[in-house]
Amino acid sequence: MKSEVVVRIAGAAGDGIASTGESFARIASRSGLHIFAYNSYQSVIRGGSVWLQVRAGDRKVYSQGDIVDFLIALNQDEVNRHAPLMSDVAGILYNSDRMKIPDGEVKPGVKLYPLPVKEMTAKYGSNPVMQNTVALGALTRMLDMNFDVVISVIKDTFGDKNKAIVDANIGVARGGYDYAGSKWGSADFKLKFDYAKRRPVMTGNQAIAMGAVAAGCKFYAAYPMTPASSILHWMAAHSDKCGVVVKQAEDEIAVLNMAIGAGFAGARAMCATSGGGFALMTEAVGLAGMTETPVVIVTSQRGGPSTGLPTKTEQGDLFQVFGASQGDFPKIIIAPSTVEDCYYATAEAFNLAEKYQLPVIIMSDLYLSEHMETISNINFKVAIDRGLMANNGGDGQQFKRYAFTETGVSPRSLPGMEGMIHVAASDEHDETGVLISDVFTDEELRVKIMNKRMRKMEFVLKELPAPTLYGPANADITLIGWGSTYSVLRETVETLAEDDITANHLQIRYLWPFHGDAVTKLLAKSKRILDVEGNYSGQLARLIRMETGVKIENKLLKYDGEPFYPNQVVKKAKELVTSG
Amino acid sequence: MKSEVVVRIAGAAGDGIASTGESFARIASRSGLHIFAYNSYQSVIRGGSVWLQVRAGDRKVYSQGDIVDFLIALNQDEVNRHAPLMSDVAGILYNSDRMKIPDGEVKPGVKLYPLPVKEMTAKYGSNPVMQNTVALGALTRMLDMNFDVVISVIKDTFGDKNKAIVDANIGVARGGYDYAGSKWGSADFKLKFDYAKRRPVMTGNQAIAMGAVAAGCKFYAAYPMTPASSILHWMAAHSDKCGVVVKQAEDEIAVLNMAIGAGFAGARAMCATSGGGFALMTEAVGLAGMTETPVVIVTSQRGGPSTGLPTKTEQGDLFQVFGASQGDFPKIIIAPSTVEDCYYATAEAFNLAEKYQLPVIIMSDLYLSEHMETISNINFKVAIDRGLMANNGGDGQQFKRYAFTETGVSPRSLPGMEGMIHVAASDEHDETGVLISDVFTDEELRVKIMNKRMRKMEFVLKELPAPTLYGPANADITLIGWGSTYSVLRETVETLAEDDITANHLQIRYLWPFHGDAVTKLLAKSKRILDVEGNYSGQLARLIRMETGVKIENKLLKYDGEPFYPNQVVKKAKELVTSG
Amino acid sequence: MADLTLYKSETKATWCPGCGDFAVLRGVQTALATLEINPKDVVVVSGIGCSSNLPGFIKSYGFHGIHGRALPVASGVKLTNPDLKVMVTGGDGDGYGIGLGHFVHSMRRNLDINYIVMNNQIYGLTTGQASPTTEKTQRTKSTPKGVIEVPINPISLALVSGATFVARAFSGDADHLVKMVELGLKHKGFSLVDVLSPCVTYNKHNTYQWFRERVYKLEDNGHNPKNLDEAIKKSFEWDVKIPIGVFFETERPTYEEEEPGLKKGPIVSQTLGIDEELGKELLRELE
Amino acid sequence: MADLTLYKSETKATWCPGCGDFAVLRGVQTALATLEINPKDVVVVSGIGCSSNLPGFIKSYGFHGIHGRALPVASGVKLTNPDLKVMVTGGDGDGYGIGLGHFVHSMRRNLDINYIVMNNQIYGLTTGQASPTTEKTQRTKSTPKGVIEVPINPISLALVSGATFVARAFSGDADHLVKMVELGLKHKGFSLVDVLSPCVTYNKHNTYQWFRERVYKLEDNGHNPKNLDEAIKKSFEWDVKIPIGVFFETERPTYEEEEPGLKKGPIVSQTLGIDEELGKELLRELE
Ligand SMILES: Cc1ncc(C[n+]2csc(CCOP(=O)(O)OP(=O)(O)O)c2C)c(N)n1
Ligand SMILES: Cc1ncc(C[n+]2csc(CCOP(=O)(O)OP(=O)(O)O)c2C)c(N)n1
Ligand code: SF4
Ligand code: SF4
Ligand SMILES: [Mg+2]
Ligand SMILES: [Mg+2]
Repeated sequence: MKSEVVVRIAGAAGDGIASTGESFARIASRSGLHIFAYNSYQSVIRGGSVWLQVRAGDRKVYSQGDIVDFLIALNQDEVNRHAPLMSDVAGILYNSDRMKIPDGEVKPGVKLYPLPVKEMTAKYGSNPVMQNTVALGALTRMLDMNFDVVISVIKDTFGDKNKAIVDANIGVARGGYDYAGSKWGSADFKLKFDYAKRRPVMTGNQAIAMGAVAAGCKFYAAYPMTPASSILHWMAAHSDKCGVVVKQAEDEIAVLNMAIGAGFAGARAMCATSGGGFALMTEAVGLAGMTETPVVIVTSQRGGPSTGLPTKTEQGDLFQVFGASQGDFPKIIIAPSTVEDCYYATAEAFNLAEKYQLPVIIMSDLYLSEHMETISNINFKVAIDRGLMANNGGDGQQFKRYAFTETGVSPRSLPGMEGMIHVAASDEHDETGVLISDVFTDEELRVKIMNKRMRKMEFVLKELPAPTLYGPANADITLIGWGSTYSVLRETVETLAEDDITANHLQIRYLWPFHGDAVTKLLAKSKRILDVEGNYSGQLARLIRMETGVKIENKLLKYDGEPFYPNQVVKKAKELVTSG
Repeated sequence: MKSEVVVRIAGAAGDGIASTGESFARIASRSGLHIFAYNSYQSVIRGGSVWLQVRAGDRKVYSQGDIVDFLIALNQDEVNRHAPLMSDVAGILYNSDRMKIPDGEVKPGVKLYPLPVKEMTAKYGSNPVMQNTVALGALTRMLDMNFDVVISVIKDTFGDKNKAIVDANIGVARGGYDYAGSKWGSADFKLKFDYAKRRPVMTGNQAIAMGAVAAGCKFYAAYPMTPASSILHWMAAHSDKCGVVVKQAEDEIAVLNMAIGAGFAGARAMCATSGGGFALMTEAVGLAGMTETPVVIVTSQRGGPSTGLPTKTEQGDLFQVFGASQGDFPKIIIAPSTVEDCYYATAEAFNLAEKYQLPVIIMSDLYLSEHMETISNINFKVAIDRGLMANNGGDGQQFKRYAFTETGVSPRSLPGMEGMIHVAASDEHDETGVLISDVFTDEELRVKIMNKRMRKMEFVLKELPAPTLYGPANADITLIGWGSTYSVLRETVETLAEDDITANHLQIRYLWPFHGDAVTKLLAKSKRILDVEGNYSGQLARLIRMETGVKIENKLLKYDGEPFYPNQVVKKAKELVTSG
Repeated sequence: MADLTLYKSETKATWCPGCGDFAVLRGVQTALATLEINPKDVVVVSGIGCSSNLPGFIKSYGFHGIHGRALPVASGVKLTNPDLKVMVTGGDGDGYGIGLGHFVHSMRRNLDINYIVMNNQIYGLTTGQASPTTEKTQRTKSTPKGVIEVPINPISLALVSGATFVARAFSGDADHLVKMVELGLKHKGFSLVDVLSPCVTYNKHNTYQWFRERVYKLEDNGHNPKNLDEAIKKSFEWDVKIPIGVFFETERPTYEEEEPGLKKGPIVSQTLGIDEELGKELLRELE
Repeated sequence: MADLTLYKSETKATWCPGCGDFAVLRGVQTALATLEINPKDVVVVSGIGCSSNLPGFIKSYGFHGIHGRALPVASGVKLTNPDLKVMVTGGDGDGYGIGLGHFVHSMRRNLDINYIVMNNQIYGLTTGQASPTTEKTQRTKSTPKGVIEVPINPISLALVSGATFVARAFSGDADHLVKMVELGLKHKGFSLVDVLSPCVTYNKHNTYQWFRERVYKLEDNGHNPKNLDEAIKKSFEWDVKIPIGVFFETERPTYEEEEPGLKKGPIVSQTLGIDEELGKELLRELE
């Protein structure tokens, strides 16, 4: 009997798929299970083809899973689309009043669970989304889940205000629950429930938002853009509670310039966008670098190029971020790898930004930003290091905002502080901030101030931990990835181990500055290397070669909009190992 | 006796340095000399410290030269600034009414040429810029230039309309000419004049503009930005004559989007900017890639980061251009190396853009865009290849604007054409242009269309000639560079040869796609490699390592705002060769 | 009138049932048919948003570009081939938010472009954040405590920015909408038709019903569309009574009429390159 | 009045002799001194242009950012620390050209920011191309055959966009200029002072002399700055007579007064992070 379950709900946009999926995820998490859920949707508000897949188990689950155990199909199209694809499936739940599953459409072994929805919902007024709740009730019964938990989730979803709606939903779910009990009983699953453990179910974006406020983010600006918008929604909803100024600006150019203004004035400031919005921000990224203004920028990648696949995942923006803005200037790029890491990486980003007075860019992607995961370990007391602040204007001379120092970091002052007046300028300037570009560009001074700024990067690199290998050092194969592929690579290592193939995993978390020496050493010992990336050209592999010279011959590249599935990586890794 | 001369004119912005320098350059070129002139100025309209250096010789001259033979100092500041720096200088010309050169300020051997300007200009009304003309007259005399040529340049500069001004200038120049003749006579130079050869004196930007119109550019959009603005000025001045629509838009975002609209509608379209403006364009670069719209974008680099050194040269934007816009899409990046190459590379860019239906980016820099050079070889009949045009809508079905083809290039149709209606979309789309992002993102189709677009790059790479070495194959040292450093590297090869050091020169003209295999092979044979770049981090060296794995240990990097001088490169190369 | 089906695309519109944009699509198709403009001579340009999907749903050439940049693309098209009928169709976020600079600059330019904004006072495609025309105090996903800015007034902006035709329509009044689009298309110069086009999914405040209770027609009200001062005054009306119809129309040379580069005709049909003589002349300037 | 030298920077202004911007610099310094605002509490933000160099020439905190983006930077500063006096000083190209979107959106927002535009109707720093306020038919480096667009009218734009204080000054009338800046600084909410500030190097048309023949003071003319309709009408005057003075002033809550995130005071002085209790509450929402 299986100790984890994978459920897919498929329908059209507007059918309530996200909320039904989220309810199931919460029911599972409140029952002590770990979950991982992924929503595959389209760039359309109503209609189209959408599905959400939740995997739940009593151990940590690393992805939405390969094999669907239960399909809840909400319309005939989705029955037609998904049913033939399936195998090894426990069953399909569907509204038998509205849909038919023709003979021969499903593979042998797939069980059908027709639900007479109309009959079961009649007394509650039969609105269309009730079919979802019926199916949810039926499913929880077959998985032997506790109906009290179902009730609690329904209550929290609809709130106190709407007693009638709450009652109707509970009634309908109960109907499904009882119907399944009487018709089909328990399915072949043995999930270990633990009702004392209630893990929060979080998306990467929620983790980023929370990590930000935990680290003292006080200013958040954004312009709506999938898949970054939910950070804005969370921030706006919690603005007063958390004391954060949240500004939806007129465009992404204003967004980053506002955040830079806020950073200059002393706020921990963040903004977020996706590739197209980041493109508009690039000019100001250099402004932050030049004026040495701390700021945190999140860019959550989606399918490109251009508008591309706005609701699909991809990791195609590495060089856009690396190359952002003209000239050389210090910057840090971090790619968090899990929902939990989104939280901590964001908090860390604020410390780095202020300690080194530079822009820190966090690269996420749709998959990482939007998928839901249960989280075990959130510590709200994150370290806060605001970096060097000047506490007096020095010798009564003009304040040296950009004083030459060993580390390149110069003590800051904030507007309002006495005796430390200065102008931060995007033109090249001397230690006091006075332009050298307008009257006489002293060549030596220019070199000195460039070196001062760039020197910061040496110290950043020293501070950032070098990447390490997960898994045995002399494994048969080394899997390399960045960002959201972490989970699937970690799962692959474990799956391969079951087949006696040893694999290790190198995750590049800090894309810039790059630990070239450390990575060179690690890779020198690898027997075989497989680069796994969600883009066409192998962007990380390029970066690695640029910084280490190592050419990675084997790449598993995916750019069809969907995330990697564990079996895709496992298969490719096995091929490589067995082929020599 | 020297067969070439280097003249530096130094003063403040507003002193008429550029026009005096240009006059001297024209006098020299109309006397059959080759010239190369560089203007070092500041980001201020009046005042500040500015100088322009012209080198003229009877053989091709590759740079402004290391050693100044004549300094024309226009104010006391510049006397003080430049005089002590100089050595091996034939002399300093200055207005002795307004400036003094204190004893001990100039090194032994430097001759002083005080000019009593007031006296000489009194009868023409003594306006301040007349001192320049006096000095120009004196200088041409000492170089044994023909005064008729001086007259012709003055006439062409001030035009027919202004007889009084023309006469005054000729009179004043004559004064200087005669005064020098009587006081100092000829200096120690033997320039070979040939009055039958009049080479045009051109800047890189003029060459780009002319190359564009020669190739059929019919639409030019821009937003003013140093050092790209002079393309706009040339285009605007010649708009009616050349039949080009020239649009100064509200910002660089509009600029590129307009050019894309023009390209879509069937014009050969170009735009130009510098780093900060290019940053704003990046989003639309991807738009051109995705919609497969031909467009040519010029970006002329200047000192960064951010506003940086807006009137100084740098090669710091390589990765901004390489990484421009989210996602993977086809694009070509060309870095022309000389003024002449600016002309041909631009013409070539239009053919590539239309043949492969993609954005072509030309990377110049302030030095290349703005320095003046005599040009020998301009052919107005450049090849024009407009690429594949559809000539009918096919089978009466929806027109397949993005038809799958072997080369990835699909025949285009233009608005107004019968039977070939289509929509170009920035969202992912199928062969007909219909979105696949909104209702159902067919994963296989997405991969197919991505592959189709990217496939074009294979054919581009095949078409572009691989780089070759200039100089002996088994030289002591290989010099590598891109863009404007071409000239100084070429000169270095020759200078080293005089000292029996063999050097060769690898110029990377096509930055993308990159001829990785060819370059790997070439570099494998190099004894020593020196990367010469005008930026802090060695951006070309990074690109080379990314595409070849070769790590270039020796770099000569310059980021002080000024261009390389031949002796800097020679010195570094010698050091390397002699140190082993 | 041409056959309406000539303007029907193979692709079905994907808007939510009830979305105001259906009426705009039909309005544009009907107006084009009425004026018998050949679909091959029409280019419909848009940015990104629900409304900006319109070019995909109409049979004509189209360019579906990036968010907020439709007007510059359209300007490039028009300047290349002034014989084309160039329309821009998009949303309030696209045009009055991120694209506001282009909007105002396009109007002072007066290219002969017809700009139709499906103003639903919300960001639809990104699932319901405040737009620049969302009313003060309205709660949205990005303003859960209510908007604290006053909205952009596109009509007043257009009137002071040099637009030569300024009108408003309402998706709930299809015939009037067609008339407005038709007048805009017939107008020589930049024309704005701001269409109140309800988003039934994310804007629960500015509904069909809400508008029906408020809209009235300027033409029923004796408004003189030649009078700019009057038009500006009218443009401030909202809330209690909302005027639709032509606020203002005037004549001014179009940009393309005055552009020196077009003196020899559409650049799209000129021969490329420069002849020897011109080439020599250009070089002579530099000697 | 505070000592004027308190506002003098160590750096000498680098404008061309005779540039209108000198008067603006002195005007700002004098107004600040008159109002006795401590230089340490002033932040002057700018973009790029000759005029945008102003922050370097005044003794106060300053942020000299990128071309056209001064208003967003200033908004970030103000929202972080509303106790600061935030001014923006820049050019017509910077603010009405590339920055136009931010200009209009900032006005509807009504942050308490004082925006002073040195409007010389030309791009000065880039050596004389047409700006959005260059007059039609004027020849410039980028328009050798004359501009073919009608100029932006910043006053009318401001009036219809929700600016709560709109004035115009002239560099040739220093006392009046000081008064306008002072009134702008005293005004609570967004204030625009558009200063006719001749570029003696590149704009040979709109010279001191040209303006002197045309400007007159609204206050001498019985203009009522509470009347929006009148103000708009006045804003269209140009060429023959050019009004300077306060066109319009009104009161409206500022953005920062209504911003929920500022209810606990300036964010710059709040303690960072979240306490255990709030943390738990935030997590509970997700269980
Ligand atoms: C540069 C950029 N920023 C953000 C987005 C995300 N985006 C897509 S549509 C849209 C808003 C659409 O609103 P509107 O123009 O009013 O159109 P509607 O959907 O309401 O019709 C946004 C912000 C984007 N595509 N590009
Ligand atoms: C993104 C970008 N584009 C272009 C420029 C070049 N640029 C610098 S100043 C300027 C125009 C300045 O005009 P204005 O704002 O009117 O100021 P003025 O010099 O007239 O005072 C331009 C276009 C730039 N710095 N950044
Ligand atoms: S979300 Fe709103 S604007 Fe978009 S299609 Fe639906 S109803 Fe129309
Ligand atoms: S160029 Fe014009 S605006 Fe710039 S400093 Fe000189 S006079 Fe002033
Ligand atoms: Mg909208
Ligand atoms: Mg100006």
